[in-house]
Amino acid sequence: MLDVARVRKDFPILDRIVNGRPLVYLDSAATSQKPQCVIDSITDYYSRYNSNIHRGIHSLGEEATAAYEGVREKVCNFIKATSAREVIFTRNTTEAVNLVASTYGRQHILAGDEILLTPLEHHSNLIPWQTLAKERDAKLVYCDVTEDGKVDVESVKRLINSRTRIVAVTLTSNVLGTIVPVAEICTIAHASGAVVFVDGAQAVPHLPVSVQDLQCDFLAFSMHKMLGPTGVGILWGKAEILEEMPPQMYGGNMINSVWRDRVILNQVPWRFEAGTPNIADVIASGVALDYLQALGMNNVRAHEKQLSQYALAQFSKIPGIKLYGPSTVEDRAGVFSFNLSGVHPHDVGQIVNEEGIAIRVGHHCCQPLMRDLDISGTARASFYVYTTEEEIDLLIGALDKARKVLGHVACR
Amino acid sequence: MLDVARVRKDFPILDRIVNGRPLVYLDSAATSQKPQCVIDSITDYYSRYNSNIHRGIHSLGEEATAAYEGVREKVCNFIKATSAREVIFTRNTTEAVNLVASTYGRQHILAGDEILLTPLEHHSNLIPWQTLAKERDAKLVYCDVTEDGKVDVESVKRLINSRTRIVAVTLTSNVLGTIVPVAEICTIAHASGAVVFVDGAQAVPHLPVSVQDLQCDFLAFSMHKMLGPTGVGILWGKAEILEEMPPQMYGGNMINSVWRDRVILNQVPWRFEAGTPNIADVIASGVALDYLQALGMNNVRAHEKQLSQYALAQFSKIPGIKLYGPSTVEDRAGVFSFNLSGVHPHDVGQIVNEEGIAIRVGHHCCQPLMRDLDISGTARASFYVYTTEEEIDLLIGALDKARKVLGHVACR
Amino acid sequence: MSLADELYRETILDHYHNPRNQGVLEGPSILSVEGVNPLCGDELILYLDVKDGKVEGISIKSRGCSINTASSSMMTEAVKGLPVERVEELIDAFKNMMLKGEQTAVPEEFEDLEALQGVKKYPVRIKCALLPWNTLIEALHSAASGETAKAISTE
Amino acid sequence: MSLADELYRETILDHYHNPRNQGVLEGPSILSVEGVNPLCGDELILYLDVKDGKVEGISIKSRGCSINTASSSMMTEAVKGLPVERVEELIDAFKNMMLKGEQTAVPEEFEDLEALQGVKKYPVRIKCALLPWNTLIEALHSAASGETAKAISTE
Ligand SMILES: Cc1ncc(COP(=O)(O)O)c(C=O)c1O
Ligand SMILES: Cc1ncc(COP(=O)(O)O)c(C=O)c1O
Repeated sequence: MLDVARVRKDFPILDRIVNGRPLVYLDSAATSQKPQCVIDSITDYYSRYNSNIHRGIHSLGEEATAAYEGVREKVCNFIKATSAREVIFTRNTTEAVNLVASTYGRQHILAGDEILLTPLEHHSNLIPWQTLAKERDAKLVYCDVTEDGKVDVESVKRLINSRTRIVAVTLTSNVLGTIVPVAEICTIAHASGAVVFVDGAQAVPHLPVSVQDLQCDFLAFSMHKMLGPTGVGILWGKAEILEEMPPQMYGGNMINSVWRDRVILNQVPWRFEAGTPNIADVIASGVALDYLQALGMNNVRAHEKQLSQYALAQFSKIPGIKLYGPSTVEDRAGVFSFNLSGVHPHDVGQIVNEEGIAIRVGHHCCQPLMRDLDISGTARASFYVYTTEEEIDLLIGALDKARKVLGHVACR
Repeated sequence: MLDVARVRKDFPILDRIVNGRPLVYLDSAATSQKPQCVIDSITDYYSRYNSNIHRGIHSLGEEATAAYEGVREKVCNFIKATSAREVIFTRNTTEAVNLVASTYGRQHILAGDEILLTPLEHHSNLIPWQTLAKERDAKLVYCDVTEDGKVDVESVKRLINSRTRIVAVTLTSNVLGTIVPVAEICTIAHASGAVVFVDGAQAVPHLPVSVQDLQCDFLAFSMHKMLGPTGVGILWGKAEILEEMPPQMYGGNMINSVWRDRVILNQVPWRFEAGTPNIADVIASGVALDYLQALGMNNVRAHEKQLSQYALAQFSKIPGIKLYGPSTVEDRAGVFSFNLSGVHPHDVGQIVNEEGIAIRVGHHCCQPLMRDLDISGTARASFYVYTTEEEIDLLIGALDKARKVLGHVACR
Repeated sequence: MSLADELYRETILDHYHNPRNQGVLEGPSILSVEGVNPLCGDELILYLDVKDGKVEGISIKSRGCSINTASSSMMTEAVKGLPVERVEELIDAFKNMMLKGEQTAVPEEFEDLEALQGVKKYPVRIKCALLPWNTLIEALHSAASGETAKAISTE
Repeated sequence: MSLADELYRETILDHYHNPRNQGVLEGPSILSVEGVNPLCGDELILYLDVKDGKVEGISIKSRGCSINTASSSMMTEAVKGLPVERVEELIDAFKNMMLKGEQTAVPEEFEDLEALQGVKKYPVRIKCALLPWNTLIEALHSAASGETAKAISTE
């Protein structure tokens, strides 16, 4: 298990005072906090070997290039991929989805084809496919979810057919916490010849994820949600698919030879990284991966499972609370969406912030899911390696206050 | 004028020892070094108020959002734009060009239309247009350059016609140092109804640049070349043009409302910033802009002019050197490309690196220009606010060594 | 000062729990405009009936937060029956109060609106308070130009 | 050790200043393959004449750096006249020497190649040394499959 007290010492922001109280950060699903070693690696890079990469023959350039390319190896190991050449650096998960939709998608989706999504998808893993479907006159198909927010695999089986080209599915819902049985879905999809794009933004930071086990075709995630800096996303794709994909952007670094009127492109993965990349943050991302690997992803998962168990028990005691998503910790991650009767999530967020507690409120970039649930939004508390049961207690206390200030109890 | 000794104290990397010698960094055109205040602002962000932006109601989210959006104002002031809503954050210059080529370009370029470029363009301001032209069966037209590397404005006048839709032009060449008379070109282009996209990657860091004076339609540049972190580029565009442009990417933050099958987009500029942006580095970019503004861009330019004058004099003394680009400092920036007879640029770079001197060698992402000049590459020394005449002297000395090791002099 | 003193004043809670002019207006001359706050997803539909240069009827359908709901409720109460010109003045006065930090003198008869002054200290909530007002501006434009339904955002 | 001792050894400088087998080969059975190092822009064209399983002729046209030129020159000298199988062994041995850090025993008759060992200490230059060899691999493939001109990169 994690030694959370020791972990917390690595995160300087946890000393922050907000509205007179120590920060209680329960918004890790939006972005995680960063350990000192990640912050230090950025300082170190800019203070010691900052240089543009790939093109340099001088020592700084060589050091920066080696460090940058070394992170590809680390990502490769982290997700159990077979080759670092399958790892592409993007800005975030969103860019990774758009990259695939605008290249692979445009290559393979024709009129009448189908793209299968779950109703749980984040806007980032929805609008690019919606836009592609519109452009190509293809069809977006949504599978079903059960009452408690699990993906109905039977509906996936029923809906996938020979016209299904792409299945875009999240591995963990950022609203309901649901862990989706992606390996199973991959088997079904592959049997029909569809490829599977997995949005791992909420999964890779919190669970051991192996692309070999999943057998997916693409995996995307964001380093800023897993202790890394903002500005780095990862797109992993099977080499044989990437090899056939055109680039999404053109410019420096992604070419072999250029003439006034034509160009010969560079190989994978560099073909997909035009221009000067976010060098410092890619290198710092490697440090974040090392940190997580040292904690052990199994331990990270065990810690969050334990917190989830505790949270489920505590939340259920609050009068008038509506908790969304699976009620068994095996099926869910440490992301809890809820509503208090008679209190709008905005007001919940504002009132708990007064106590130094940071939660997120609103639609969480999942408006279609909100419409399905017939709500305008939720309040959401999300956990990570530095989260404690005491922090959950503090939230519960603050929710009580919110009910008192605004709820029907206080209603004259 | 700049107090260079004082400026140098702000750059921790200048204490670096390379191959036993103090680092002489003459590769600022590739990427600049960073002052302590920029590095510190990243540490400060992650240690005090790291949070996802826009969607948060908690204090960290509010602080991060205000800081991030505040940088739009700073960029707006820096380039004398009229509204911060015209400022879009990208990853780099390359992404900014691709954004415009794939949105505005696809909207406006039809078969038979023409795009005018200069032969000086960096691959990033060339391949996106080349690709667009291919896709649309449009024509790429190149204006002429003079013997000493200046853009022949008469040829621009001659070549622009009613079919010219876009003129894509660099403000400063990253190979020859040429400062291109963009204001004049804008007048010519606008008279024919063409819009002008300006690649400011090598200009905005080194000269006072005002979009009002230039009267251009788009301006792109990279913060990593102007004391800022890697991972942030700026695209500025006239509001009335941006308003009509579709987004290049879809996802979180860039929408108003989403349904399963349709979407209403957000306003400019957010429409163009899908997903979690590079928050920390955008904020640090604001600090870089403040630092440059405190130095005064007129002083930055004056310093580089003086260095260029010195460099022109010193370089000309080297036997067998071929120096490219304008020979008058008014027409050029502090970027010097050269070749030593009988010594390949690679070998030049390697040998001066042995003395701790960092220069760049190769085609500098300008292969068509290399082909025009009938060379495979050049060695390039480039200056910035921390560069001194002593460093130029050290380079000159090292070049002498390169000639001795490899040049025809040493040839048996 | 506590949050309850500054933000959640009694007047606001009253309008939140008992919003005035809620629901759908129907009729041939009635115009509906959708307002959206893209950041939090708050949406509302404003129904407006302008006749002879006067706001004859107005109502709002929404599931907003306390500030949004209270602001909607107060706004509909304030503008109902007013000539369009007066409404526009009131909108200006309210927006100035919220955005400029001015202690604008709100006309006496609309003193409820002053309770929203506290929102100024919570910048993220200002948008909640403004959404109905911005939607009303849009609705008045549409009314003037004879347009129909439309969606706007407050960003 | 100085750069001149490690990298710019006499053998290398000799091949750089007087490269063997430079220029264009022409003829009906001759195959040309372009090799590119995308990072520095070094390009070369390799001309290959394979007859009866033997490298009958080989030449390279390039404007490379000292390492690239010397490596090209040594390679052409080494493989000319060899059976394709032997060439392939030699390519393997050379690539192992450059990439694996092994002190591979290069066959005695090709001892010039050993001078390139120093390049290993300068990782960015390894690509310069490998470009002709990777291009040769490509050319042999093309020869085997009866293809014509092609461009490859060493990235
Ligand atoms: C003139 C010019 N344009 C564009 C670029 C591309 O900038 P970036 O790599 O930051 O996208 C560069 C720098 O490499 C440049 O010098
Ligand atoms: C499930 C899911 N997918 C995609 C994203 C988008 O990530 P980013 O904003 O880093 O692109 C997020 C995070 O907001 C998410 O939770």
